[in-house]
Amino acid sequence: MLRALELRKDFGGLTVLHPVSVDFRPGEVHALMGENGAGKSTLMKTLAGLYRPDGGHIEWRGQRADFASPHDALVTGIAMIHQELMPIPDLTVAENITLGAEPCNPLGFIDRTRQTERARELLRELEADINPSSLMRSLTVAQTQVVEIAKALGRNADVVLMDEPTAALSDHEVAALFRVIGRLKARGVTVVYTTHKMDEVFKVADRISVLRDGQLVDTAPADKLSPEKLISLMVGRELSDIFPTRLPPSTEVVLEAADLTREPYYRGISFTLHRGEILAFAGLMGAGRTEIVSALYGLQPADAGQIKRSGEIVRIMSPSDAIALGIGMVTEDRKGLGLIPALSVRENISLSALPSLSRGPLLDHARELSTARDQMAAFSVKASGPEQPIQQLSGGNQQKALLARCLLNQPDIIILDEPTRGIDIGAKAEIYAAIQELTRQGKAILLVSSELPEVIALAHRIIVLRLGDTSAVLDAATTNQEAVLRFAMPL
Amino acid sequence: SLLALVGGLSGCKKSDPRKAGEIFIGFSSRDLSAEYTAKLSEAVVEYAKTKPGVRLVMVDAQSDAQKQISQVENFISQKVDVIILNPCELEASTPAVDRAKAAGIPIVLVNQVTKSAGDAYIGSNDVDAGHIAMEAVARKLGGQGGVLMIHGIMGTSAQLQREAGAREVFAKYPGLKLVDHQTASWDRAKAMALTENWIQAHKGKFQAVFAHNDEMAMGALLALERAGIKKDVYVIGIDAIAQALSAVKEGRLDATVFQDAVGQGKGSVDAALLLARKQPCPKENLIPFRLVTRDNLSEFLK
Amino acid sequence: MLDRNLLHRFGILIVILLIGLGLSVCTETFLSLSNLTNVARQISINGILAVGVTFVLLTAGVDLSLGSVVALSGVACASFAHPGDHTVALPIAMGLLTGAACGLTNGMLVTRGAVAPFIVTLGMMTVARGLALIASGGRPVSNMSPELTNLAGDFLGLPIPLLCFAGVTLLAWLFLRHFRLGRYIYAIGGNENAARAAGISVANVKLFAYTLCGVLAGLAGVVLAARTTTGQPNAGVAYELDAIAAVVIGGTSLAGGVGTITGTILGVLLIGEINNGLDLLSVSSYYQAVIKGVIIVGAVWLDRRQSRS
Amino acid sequence: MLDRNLLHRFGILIVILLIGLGLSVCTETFLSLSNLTNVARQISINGILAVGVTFVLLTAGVDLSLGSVVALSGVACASFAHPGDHTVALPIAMGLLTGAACGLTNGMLVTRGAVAPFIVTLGMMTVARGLALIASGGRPVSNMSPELTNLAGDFLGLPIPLLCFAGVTLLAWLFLRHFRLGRYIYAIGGNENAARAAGISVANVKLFAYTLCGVLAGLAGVVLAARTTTGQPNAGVAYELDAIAAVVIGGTSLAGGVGTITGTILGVLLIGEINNGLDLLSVSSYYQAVIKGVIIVGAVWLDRRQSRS
Ligand SMILES: Nc1ncnc2c1ncn2[C@@H]1O[C@H](COP(=O)(O)OP(=O)(O)OP(=O)(O)O)[C@@H](O)[C@H]1O
Ligand SMILES: Nc1ncnc2c1ncn2[C@@H]1O[C@H](COP(=O)(O)OP(=O)(O)OP(=O)(O)O)[C@@H](O)[C@H]1O
Ligand SMILES: [Mg+2]
Ligand SMILES: [Mg+2]
Repeated sequence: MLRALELRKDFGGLTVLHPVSVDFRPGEVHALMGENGAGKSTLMKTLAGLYRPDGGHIEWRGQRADFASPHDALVTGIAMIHQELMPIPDLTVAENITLGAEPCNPLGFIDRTRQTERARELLRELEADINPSSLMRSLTVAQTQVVEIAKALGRNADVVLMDEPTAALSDHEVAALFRVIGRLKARGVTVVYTTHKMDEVFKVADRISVLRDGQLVDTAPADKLSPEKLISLMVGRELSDIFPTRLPPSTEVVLEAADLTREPYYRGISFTLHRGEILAFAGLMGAGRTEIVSALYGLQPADAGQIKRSGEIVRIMSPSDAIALGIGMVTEDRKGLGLIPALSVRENISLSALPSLSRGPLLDHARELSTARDQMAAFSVKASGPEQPIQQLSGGNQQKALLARCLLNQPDIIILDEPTRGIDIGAKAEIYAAIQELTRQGKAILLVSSELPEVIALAHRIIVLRLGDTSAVLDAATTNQEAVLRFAMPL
Repeated sequence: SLLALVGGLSGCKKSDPRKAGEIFIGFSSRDLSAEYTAKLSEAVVEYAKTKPGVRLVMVDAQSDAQKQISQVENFISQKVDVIILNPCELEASTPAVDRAKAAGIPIVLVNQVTKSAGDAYIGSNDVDAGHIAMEAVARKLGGQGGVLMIHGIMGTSAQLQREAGAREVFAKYPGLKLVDHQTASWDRAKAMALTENWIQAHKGKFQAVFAHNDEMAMGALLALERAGIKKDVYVIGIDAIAQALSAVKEGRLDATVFQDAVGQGKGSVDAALLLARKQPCPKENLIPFRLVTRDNLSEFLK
Repeated sequence: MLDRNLLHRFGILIVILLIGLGLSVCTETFLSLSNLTNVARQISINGILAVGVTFVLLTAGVDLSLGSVVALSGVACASFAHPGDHTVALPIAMGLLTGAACGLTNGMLVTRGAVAPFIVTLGMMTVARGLALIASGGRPVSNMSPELTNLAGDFLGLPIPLLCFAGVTLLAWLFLRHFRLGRYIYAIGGNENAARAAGISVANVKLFAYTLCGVLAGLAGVVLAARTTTGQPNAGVAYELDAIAAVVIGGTSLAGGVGTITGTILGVLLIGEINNGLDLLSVSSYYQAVIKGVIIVGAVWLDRRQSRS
Repeated sequence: MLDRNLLHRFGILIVILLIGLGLSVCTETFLSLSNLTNVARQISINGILAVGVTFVLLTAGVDLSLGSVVALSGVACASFAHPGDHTVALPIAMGLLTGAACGLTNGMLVTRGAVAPFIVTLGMMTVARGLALIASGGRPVSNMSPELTNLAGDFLGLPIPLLCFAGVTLLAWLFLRHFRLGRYIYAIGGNENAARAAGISVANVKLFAYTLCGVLAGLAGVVLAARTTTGQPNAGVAYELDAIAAVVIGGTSLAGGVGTITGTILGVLLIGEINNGLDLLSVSSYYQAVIKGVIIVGAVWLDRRQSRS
């Protein structure tokens, strides 16, 4: 169906894709696996016409194909779900979904009824409860991701490239997506799939190709591979235990929230957070997790309720207030609230900690650089160097850099919203270890994650949310995924 | 703040209902940010104040002919008795005059004519200004030598006519050479930079600078003084603005050409009143340009 | 999107109505038919330009060359409009074509040349002005046939420039709301990468926006030439600022992707009303400048405050 | 980022050198010391403005009021500079303070009022011009003390305006590279929401940028008044365009977050060189406009092409 022949891609002298040849067959789900920065997105973008290959070519149904633009690829029958979310914020959901393929009446007018219908249909297929006429701007990151998926499915393409489509999704939506993929397969559509969620691969993939440092390591049928084998192919070594063992928290309360409310997102949220504790928020997409932790960080203050920091009532109206109180956060919205794309990795990492990296008002460049290097090593940020613009990093490496930024400030309370989103399995293990090390140092952590295994293995306690209400507070040591899901599902 | 402003506006009394017999004059000025026009307009306003039973409304066209046409249209809807127009442009302001005539409202032109004649014209001919200035240069240089000319904004009536007047003189004196000419858009700083560049390019090849207005002449003067070669170069401008006159007095600027702003302003109000009262009024009242040098300076310093 | 824009419109609309109220209390003439016709005639040129530049601003571009292109098109139109020379169609076509050529050049440099719109159109601002002076020999091109200058007159009691403006507005509105290409303009302004990834030919759409903006500047040049009965090489100075101001007052973001033609029209109305009102009140022109600046900023501030709450 | 900027600089630098080479072949005077001093004197005002507006552009803002603020500050300065009136410090301080006040107002409206910078500074453009005319009664404020006008003269053989420009440049360069606040300006321009989330007080940093830009416009006003020996209420028209053009030519993005002072200086040099060269070559005014526009767009195009490859 689609074949990559000796494809090569360079970025300014740096070869990112060494000649790679893969073929994708009709009706198969072909997973592309690899560490962060292995070249998965680059390969997909080249197949989708976003990048011109610097060597080799693409073959489509046995014919050589040259894609000058995504338009060419789409016309040929290749659609892509991009890792980087690309909403057009001031258009409606329906307009985003049908973008480039609007149904028109014979006069050339856009047929809005059909447009909305089409969007509704696609969203229904994905079992997502999103209003097609709401503005894209008002959606959560997860909802945005669903729209991206719908956008690509709407093209009725013969090949759908899915670059980490589930990174921001929770299990419910993932299951819906898998059902859609099943139907696609049945129609003979080829799906190329990338993810860092190990359990997913073996659920959907027929064949798996593994990339390491831009080179194709192996292509094999999924049933010939075990998770352990796959990981060792990806990482180049064995990975024994991903999750560290929990350490007991102290009884000292560092943060206390009482009756936090911001309609219509959440209400009556109360909890205490102790030194050395990991407290997690779990819930389905749109349950209000992000909104709650945003309030604690001053991004979107609550309308009512009280926050106490080490027993004292505090008002957190902006992130700088939060930072002054020793609270740090890694946001879920990497692009919107995290990256400064044009600045270097060094500048991005040091951004929050500049006061401590300065002498008076003057920057201490040497110390900044060495600190940035240290952080890059500690979080295994893969880049050509600290001076590379962060926008050129792979998605997972950007995420690690942002984690590094947050922790550089040495906050006592760390809010992590989907911290391992898009991070490969090897790096995840390192991050889990780092989190455990932080609790050992007496830091407290608020964790939001859509990966339930992660939540259950790391957290001490889990607050389960249902549409903005607390439905349960569970002890992680004694609970399981089913229990959490039961409290998370709408009644 | 906006509400307060609107409130303030509504608080103002309905602009005085017309008293019987009151004469309502609409005056559109070319550009109040230009010094000469500002002086002329002030003369119009001040002089109208001394006349009993006269109400004058002044608006500023900011050098935009289309805006000026709109302003005359506004005057027509306000049913003024007579319009004084200080046209932006010879050609482009013409529809304003036509519009007023069509509405049967007498119109007085001041300082600049238009294609269609008004009911009266008070002013001078800009061609003369260029002519007088270049004649002075020619006399000073004995008909022999290099001249630099600094234009106003290209394509404006004043620039075109002043250039035309100067060109007549060049045609008359074959020994007089136009070494270079360039626009400085009526702006002193631009004229200064231009002259500095010319001093580099044409050093020793010119003996006179003629600028289309005094602002630019002052700029040229400053550049020449800074370069220490003012004594070798004759500088002349047009308009006789205050700073130019005092520069003439101090012996820095050689000459300027006087245009009687106050005379034109008063004359236009007089003509407007005659027309409004349906009394006979001379079609043309030409107030000639006059050369100002140190010798006759005292007549102009008031 | 609808609700928010309604609120936007509402905010500026309220300001327009309040000022109108104040003016009709303070002056006898503001609400008179003849004055309103005046206002309509006066805003037409800025209106046509504003509609055109709305397209460019929506793609997150800018066009600073409008004023010069108006002058150049006016000169081009007038040069072919001498009495008995040609039909009335030729000079109009020449004006529009000149505008289109300028716009197309802008668009090509922005899309193929990848030069920032600010620089491209600033360059065009200087170049078009120079060409207008060269083409006309620096002199206003006069002696235009009455057929052409009549275009500034009335048709069925309505000023023809106003009819042009209204027609342009209607088409632009339809286009932006109901045509694919219109939506693509929003998409590109909102997120250029997303638009490209969705298979939209970003370069062509932008090229279209700049060219259209140029054509409308050409139309404005023709209307201006007809109104002033000359092609003035130095006409239209700073017209681009008034046009862009109208668009931004109307809620269009300079960052692209947000804005409506309705908003632009309200912006044009507000500026026209202020200009007319201040003259009617015979506010001294120095103070006019101050008041005008304050009202514009104030109106936008009020509008944004309202739309946020 | 470093490499890329070096390339940027390189591209424009090559254009500057090529043009310089051409000019020194075509004219005898271009490379003479006295002409280079001239160029230095002429670019100083644009240079000071360009450095100031670099700060604002880096935050993804814009300042259209520069030219008017120059005029207003010049009038303010000249009004206190009559001979024997005061020391030379007072008029200078008045000029700078006036600029600062305008810049601060711009900044407050942008940050606290949340009005788009384009509208705010367009309003300030009109308001400052009106105030300059009101304060001066529409007439140039002349009769300035020689102490002040001497500021346009030389010091140790170097033009004082050039020294001001050089000093301002040095400080700005130091500031943007070595001060924390400088880094924050880049961060805000790069992604305002992310900067806020990183704990930066966005409003204060922006306020600083606009105020600094205003102060430098005030300085330019003082230098201009000294140079022309008057405070001209109608001076400085469209200076903002030249300043912004220089900054953008120098590689600063109007979208914010990218750009350097070095680039700005190169942009200023290119524009100054073109202006000087065209005069030296006695190119006719009409053609000057066309050539200038073409060179600027061409230079940027070449530069961008080079930096991409
Ligand atoms: N525009 C670019 N310029 C320079 N280098 C780039 C650019 N885009 C990607 N790279 C580099 O190419 C490499 C591969 O990136 P790619 O995005 O394909 O990785 P990936 O396998 O998708 O990783 P992830 O799992 O983190 O998404 C990375 O090292 C990245 O830094
Ligand atoms: N009644 C409602 N009206 C409008 N929006 C609602 C309502 N209820 C929920 N939402 C949506 O849910 C979001 C709150 O969820 P938040 O972003 O905090 O979710 P989350 O649990 O972090 O999920 P995720 O980030 O996975 O989407 C709001 O931003 C909003 O879009
Ligand atoms: Mg990737
Ligand atoms: Mg979330």
